[in-house]
Amino acid sequence: MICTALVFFMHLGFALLEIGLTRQKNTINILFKNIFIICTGLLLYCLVGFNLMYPGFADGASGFFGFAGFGIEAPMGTDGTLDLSYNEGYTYWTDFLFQGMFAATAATIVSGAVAERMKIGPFMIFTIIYVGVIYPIAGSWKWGGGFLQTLETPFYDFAGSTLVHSVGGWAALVAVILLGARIGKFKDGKPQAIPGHNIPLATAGVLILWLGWFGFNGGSVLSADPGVTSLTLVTTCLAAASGGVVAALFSSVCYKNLDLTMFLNGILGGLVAITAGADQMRPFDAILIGSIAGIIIVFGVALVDKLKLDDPVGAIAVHLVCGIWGTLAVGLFGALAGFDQLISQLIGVASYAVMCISSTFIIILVLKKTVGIRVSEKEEMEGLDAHEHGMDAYSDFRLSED
Amino acid sequence: MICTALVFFMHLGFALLEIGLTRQKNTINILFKNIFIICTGLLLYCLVGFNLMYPGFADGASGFFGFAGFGIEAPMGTDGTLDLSYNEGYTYWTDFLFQGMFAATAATIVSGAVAERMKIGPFMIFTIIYVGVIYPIAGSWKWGGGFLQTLETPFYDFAGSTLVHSVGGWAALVAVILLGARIGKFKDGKPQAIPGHNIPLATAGVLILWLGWFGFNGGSVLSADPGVTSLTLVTTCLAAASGGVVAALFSSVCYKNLDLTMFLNGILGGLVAITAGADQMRPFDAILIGSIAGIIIVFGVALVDKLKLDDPVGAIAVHLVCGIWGTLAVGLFGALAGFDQLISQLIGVASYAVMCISSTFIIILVLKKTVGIRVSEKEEMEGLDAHEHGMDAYSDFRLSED
Amino acid sequence: MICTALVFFMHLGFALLEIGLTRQKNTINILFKNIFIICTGLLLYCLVGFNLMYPGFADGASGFFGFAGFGIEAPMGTDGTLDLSYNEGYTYWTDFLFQGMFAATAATIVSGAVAERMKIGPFMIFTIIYVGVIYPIAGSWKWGGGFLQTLETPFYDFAGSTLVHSVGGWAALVAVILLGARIGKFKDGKPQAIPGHNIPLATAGVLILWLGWFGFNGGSVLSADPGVTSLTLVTTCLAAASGGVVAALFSSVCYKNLDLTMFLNGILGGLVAITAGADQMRPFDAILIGSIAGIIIVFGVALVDKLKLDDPVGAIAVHLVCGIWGTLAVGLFGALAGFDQLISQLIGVASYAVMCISSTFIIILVLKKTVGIRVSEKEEMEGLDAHEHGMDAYSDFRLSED
Amino acid sequence: MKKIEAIIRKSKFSDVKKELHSVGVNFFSYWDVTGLGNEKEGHVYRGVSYSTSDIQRRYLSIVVNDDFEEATISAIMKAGATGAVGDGKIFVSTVDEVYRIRTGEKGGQTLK
Amino acid sequence: MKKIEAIIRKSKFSDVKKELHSVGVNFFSYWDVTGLGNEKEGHVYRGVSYSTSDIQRRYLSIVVNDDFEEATISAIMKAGATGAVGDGKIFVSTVDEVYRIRTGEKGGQTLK
Amino acid sequence: MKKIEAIIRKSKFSDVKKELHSVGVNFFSYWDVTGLGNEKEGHVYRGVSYSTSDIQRRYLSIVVNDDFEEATISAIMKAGATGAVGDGKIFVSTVDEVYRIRTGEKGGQTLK
Ligand SMILES: Nc1ncnc2c1ncn2[C@@H]1O[C@H](COP(=O)(O)OP(=O)(O)O)[C@@H](O)[C@H]1O
Ligand SMILES: Nc1ncnc2c1ncn2[C@@H]1O[C@H](COP(=O)(O)OP(=O)(O)O)[C@@H](O)[C@H]1O
Ligand SMILES: Nc1ncnc2c1ncn2[C@@H]1O[C@H](COP(=O)(O)OP(=O)(O)O)[C@@H](O)[C@H]1O
Repeated sequence: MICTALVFFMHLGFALLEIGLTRQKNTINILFKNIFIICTGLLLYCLVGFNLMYPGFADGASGFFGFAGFGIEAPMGTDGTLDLSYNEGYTYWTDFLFQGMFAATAATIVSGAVAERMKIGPFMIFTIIYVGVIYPIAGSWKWGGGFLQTLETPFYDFAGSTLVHSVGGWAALVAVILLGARIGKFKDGKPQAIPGHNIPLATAGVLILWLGWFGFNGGSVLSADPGVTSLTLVTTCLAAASGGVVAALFSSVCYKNLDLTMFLNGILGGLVAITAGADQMRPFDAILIGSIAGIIIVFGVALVDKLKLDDPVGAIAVHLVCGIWGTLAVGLFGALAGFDQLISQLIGVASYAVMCISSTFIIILVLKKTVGIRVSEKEEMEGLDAHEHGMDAYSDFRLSED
Repeated sequence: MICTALVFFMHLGFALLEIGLTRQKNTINILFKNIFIICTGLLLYCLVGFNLMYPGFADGASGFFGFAGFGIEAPMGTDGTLDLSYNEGYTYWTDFLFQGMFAATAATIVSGAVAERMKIGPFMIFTIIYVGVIYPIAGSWKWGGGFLQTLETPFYDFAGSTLVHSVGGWAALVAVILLGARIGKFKDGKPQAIPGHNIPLATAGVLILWLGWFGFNGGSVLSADPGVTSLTLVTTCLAAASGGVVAALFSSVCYKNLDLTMFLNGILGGLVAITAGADQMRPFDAILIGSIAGIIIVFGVALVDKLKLDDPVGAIAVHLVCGIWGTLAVGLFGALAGFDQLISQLIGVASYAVMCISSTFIIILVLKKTVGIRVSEKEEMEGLDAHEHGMDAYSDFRLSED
Repeated sequence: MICTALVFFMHLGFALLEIGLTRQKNTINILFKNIFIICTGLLLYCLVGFNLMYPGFADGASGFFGFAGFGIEAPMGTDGTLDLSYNEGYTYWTDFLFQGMFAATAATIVSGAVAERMKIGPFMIFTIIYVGVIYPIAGSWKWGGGFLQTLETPFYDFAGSTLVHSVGGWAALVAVILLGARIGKFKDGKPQAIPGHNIPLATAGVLILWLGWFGFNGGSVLSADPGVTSLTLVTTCLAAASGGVVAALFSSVCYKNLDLTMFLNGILGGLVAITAGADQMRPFDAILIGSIAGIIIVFGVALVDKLKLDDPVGAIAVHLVCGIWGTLAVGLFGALAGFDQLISQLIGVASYAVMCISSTFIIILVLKKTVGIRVSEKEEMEGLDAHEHGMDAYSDFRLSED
Repeated sequence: MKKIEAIIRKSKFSDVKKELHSVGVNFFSYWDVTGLGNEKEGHVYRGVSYSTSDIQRRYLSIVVNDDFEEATISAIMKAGATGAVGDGKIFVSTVDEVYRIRTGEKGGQTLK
Repeated sequence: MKKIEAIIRKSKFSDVKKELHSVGVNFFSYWDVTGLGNEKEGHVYRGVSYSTSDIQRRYLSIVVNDDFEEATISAIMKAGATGAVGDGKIFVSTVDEVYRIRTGEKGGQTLK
Repeated sequence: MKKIEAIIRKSKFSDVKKELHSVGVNFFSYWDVTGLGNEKEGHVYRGVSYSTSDIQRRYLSIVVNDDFEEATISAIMKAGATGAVGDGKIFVSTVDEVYRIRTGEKGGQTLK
């Protein structure tokens, strides 16, 4: 219950981080998108997603496509019942809310990556489809008892390194490719810096996210056993701390400055990476996983730039790359480590890659061809706030951005 | 206990929302008022309020005025006892703190509505009287076992749509009428826009409030039964989400722009509306109640403008109108729906209206006639921060407000 | 568990408070330091501190120096074991995390006091030594069962008025003395005002800290008995509220303006003061302790100025002076009051004073003589952000600071 | 053509703007500056009281044809004055040429 | 020496800067101002729609030697124009003397 | 009367202010601008290192009587110089008339 509240709070963290790392002129737009995601995410998940994700698979289906028929009729059950004791300790309703918050998280990740240049209408449509249909189907493969769960060595993803973060990360990657870079991000083929406008809010966002992760990982111990839960929190915190410190040190070695945004991304990278196996690791493993995530972040951000992809908040490096790393790490460290497990993890990662890339590609391409996904150059230069919202985020302040 | 913490946190939400939607030059003033409210609210509630609100009514009183004698002597009991097991699970002390936070909330609502033009001294006096005396008396009618509780079909207000939000909302309405509009709000009889200066903080405020509502509604399940609690949270979240989405869509249809502040107000409207019956509704009812609240907000804000009332943060539309709607909704939807219940709800709403309007009117009128309630024109133009506090909120920033 | 999350959240509160009360040009630097402290604090505490602090003292040591041997070998145990049921209800791991957060708090206090002029490298070294070695040793004297615990009338410090806040406060005092004032703070021997750049964030920080204190004090009821816990929260809140109100009133009498920053410091002072005896006080005692703390703050801030010490955020007045006051108050008010207790409290305060002052003095002096602890004048004038980080905190805003 | 630069109180800005409109001056640019002058403002921060003559003011830059000069100046003086120290100054200087970026025209007609 | 003050659209700034560099004008200062002119911007805030002619613009102050005057002006006009109302103005006035603080030199060579 | 506009380093502002006071110049206005010039600042943001010549500077606008011109300029040059590239410039131009809004007086005596 509390964990649900914390996971809800993560959305504030995401919102602050995203606006902090982008420019002032698109602030309202980003906030609007984030709020929209939370609200529609919850509503959609209530109406369709929850039943799509936990279909039961009791009817001897393949655990892969068999869920198709459930989506539409089951919601009636959700709404029709007031059964308050679904299972012991952890109620049906809590679970619903908790999962609904997760669903919204996947869309938020995309929101950060496409910030400052995507039209809000198409983004809203994308969100609706992705949160309402794709995420629950993908989720059901594992958490709904689908085929990944029924592998011989079941794929293991404790709280969603792959199911939540990679699912968001793949979509972010595809969206960024289809959308193109912001004007001015690459000049003569070289990446330029477009500094974020409010680093204190970004920092607050990251600390709020870290707090939220207490709920994200802590709450995913469905049994709510205090022993496991507290171990989980320890591994979570240690991975975050080591991810941050390593990323900061590593980037200060590479670039000769103490870059706070790398520190922040490193923390998030550590958090994402530990998510897959938070309950399976010993503290020392957690530090190792976090540290490697910290290094990955520094390389990842540079790599994304080198590939001429424009990801203002570092979503791809943090959620996708560290998400994959975390998932694989379950096969390398901790209680489950082993070759079979590693293969299962690889199968899981690959399945989600195929699913998410293809579905996002189709949705965004259709949107691109029909309504268009990118704002006009004029709108982009003058800011989305002025054009799509007719409002300023900081109307009493004098501004100086380029 | 945790819920108390969350309700406490709501005050940060209110503070951020209020400063976000007002102008930079009054920021310190608003923050000061809000902090003052929390602190004195707690102290007052400790000294007088708690005993005034839960007087027992055991002595065969009418449940209406019979509490008068209690106020002064009972506090000694509060302070004198260290009885730690008042009742099981939910201790006396937790309850006190929880209720104290509620009391402060009512005053905070007023604070937002009178922002940017009310003198801080008189406002502090008003707060003291309202939180210390009026709110507890009003509260005792229902939660203290007063006459509304002993109606044949008892008036139902789960967590305070009426007891907290309308009580604040009525006071806000009266104060706004007696105070008049800010200079420049109405030009030639037409409402002008006075944009808020920091929308990111306002957004953070709303998300924090939403988080706080987990505690507000969740904590009001005094039994702390996990089943009911989690259902309550689900209805709360769904109402908020639908309120927000509907308000945003509806206002974008009316005004052709995606107004983030309407989205935010819609979320709050949905939250206020569901508060009265959060534990009695099914998810679908919650969505309906929230959606209607979303529409009410858009109309309500326009109506307040049309009536030439100046409510910078939308407190009247959100807390008063949606509070009333939510209270009545208990008689229309959910487990208690029925004609008798609707009548009881109407009686409740009306009783509070009479009580709050008249008491606020008297207090504010007396203040107006004696010390004056409005700052001078010069102070208002130059900002309350400079005059009442001699400080700037953002001293390193260059400003551009009118 | 939840309390750990809240205590973690306090670090956001500290970070926001510190940046809010300092100048814009050092924002990134302060955020970097704070994030660094949390991360390394956790890691260090994991690697050495925890075992240094809870050494067992079983081997008939003096409870004073006997811990020396433990530091290095015990960590292996920490990492090597996955024993999940260390003791009932309250697990080993939760405890570790909770204490790790506390450790970081002590360093954060110093960070605020030395803000805007200390080199980040030496500060990082200081943090590592202080959090990794000094704090745990000091902590073990009382919480690790050391000599202060085995006094006839054991020294009492419920949640760390002395163990956390004074330990940080003494270090802050010494660091401030060795470091000297910021350029421009004292002109012709008279203190000048250097206003903070973002008061809304500072206010948010204080409310977040208050929220965190729910966890700090609430979580220190290791038994987690709901009765004691809720009383603790009541005393905590009342002390904070009265501290704030009294500081605000008192400073408005002294200086004829309503100074929000004094209100904020007063709240913190009240919180620090009640921390030592939160579970031993009746509500009325708490109000008294808080009120006196409020007065102390106003004098304390003025005194620090008069001594030509430059403490931008008021850390010395808040954490050191109120920490001492709170510790002594345990001997004056509440269930433990008594002459013997007061003596024990005095012994405790004095022991920590000696320990912290001497150790900090040595560390900082060595740093000063070797690498230097202060940034160059040019760097200080132009801001640490530009020089140590090469980044602006608010790159889209036009600034006007001196 | 003349450039009229006025430094006024921020709180008088909307009055000045209204007055300027009423004499037909609809085009100008403004920004906020910090001014040092005779006026002092008292502040207290954390118990340190200080007074500063660095006060935020609004800077108006108005380029007008010569025949508008007088009207503009008197409008500002009328609406911007409070009588207390710190009302600000007006500086008049000569502008050699004016261009309208949109059309490339130059000279006095661009100011209408 | 001439002082060229240009008030342009913020969204055109980087184009103008590039164009100025290409004609050899590498030194100038700029800041943001609010401009009142013919252009109006529509806004809606909480259901109140309003239109304002107070629009944020960028103010460029460029001091050049006389022989650069023409090139500078035409560069700004070329890169700053969109053809829509609100493109801004250029004001040219005379500067009597220029000093370089670093060296104490004065005159035209300080502008190179 | 002369208008002296100086573009200086922000970090030198308080020195310059003190120096100006000491030569009797107590009235002026200032604001922050971004300057392009010879100086470059290196930055790194998220692994992208870039150098920009857009540096924040302080813009002082001082209107003085002719007999103060020299003293003002040399005060700024004395206190504002560091010797490194980027110390800034001083521009001097002629002001036709000055008015004090409070009293309506005009001419040189308003500058005292
Ligand atoms: N010589 C000057 N050069 C530039 N700005 C000036 C000058 N004199 C005054 N100002 C501006 O005018 C403002 C008001 O001037 P002040 O001397 O305080 O009041 P008054 O003009 O009523 O005597 C100052 O804050 C400053 O911004
Ligand atoms: N006379 C003037 N003095 C100062 N600034 C002016 C003047 N005329 C126009 N401006 C500035 O130029 C901007 C554009 O002018 P506007 O009249 O809207 O467009 P256009 O020049 O295309 O007709 C205005 O917002 C204002 O900042
Ligand atoms: N011609 C000019 N017009 C306007 N501002 C200028 C001009 N030349 C220089 N500046 C301002 O002066 C600042 C310092 O100039 P720069 O060339 O970097 O140093 P220096 O004067 O020491 O050679 C620049 O950042 C810019 O703000």
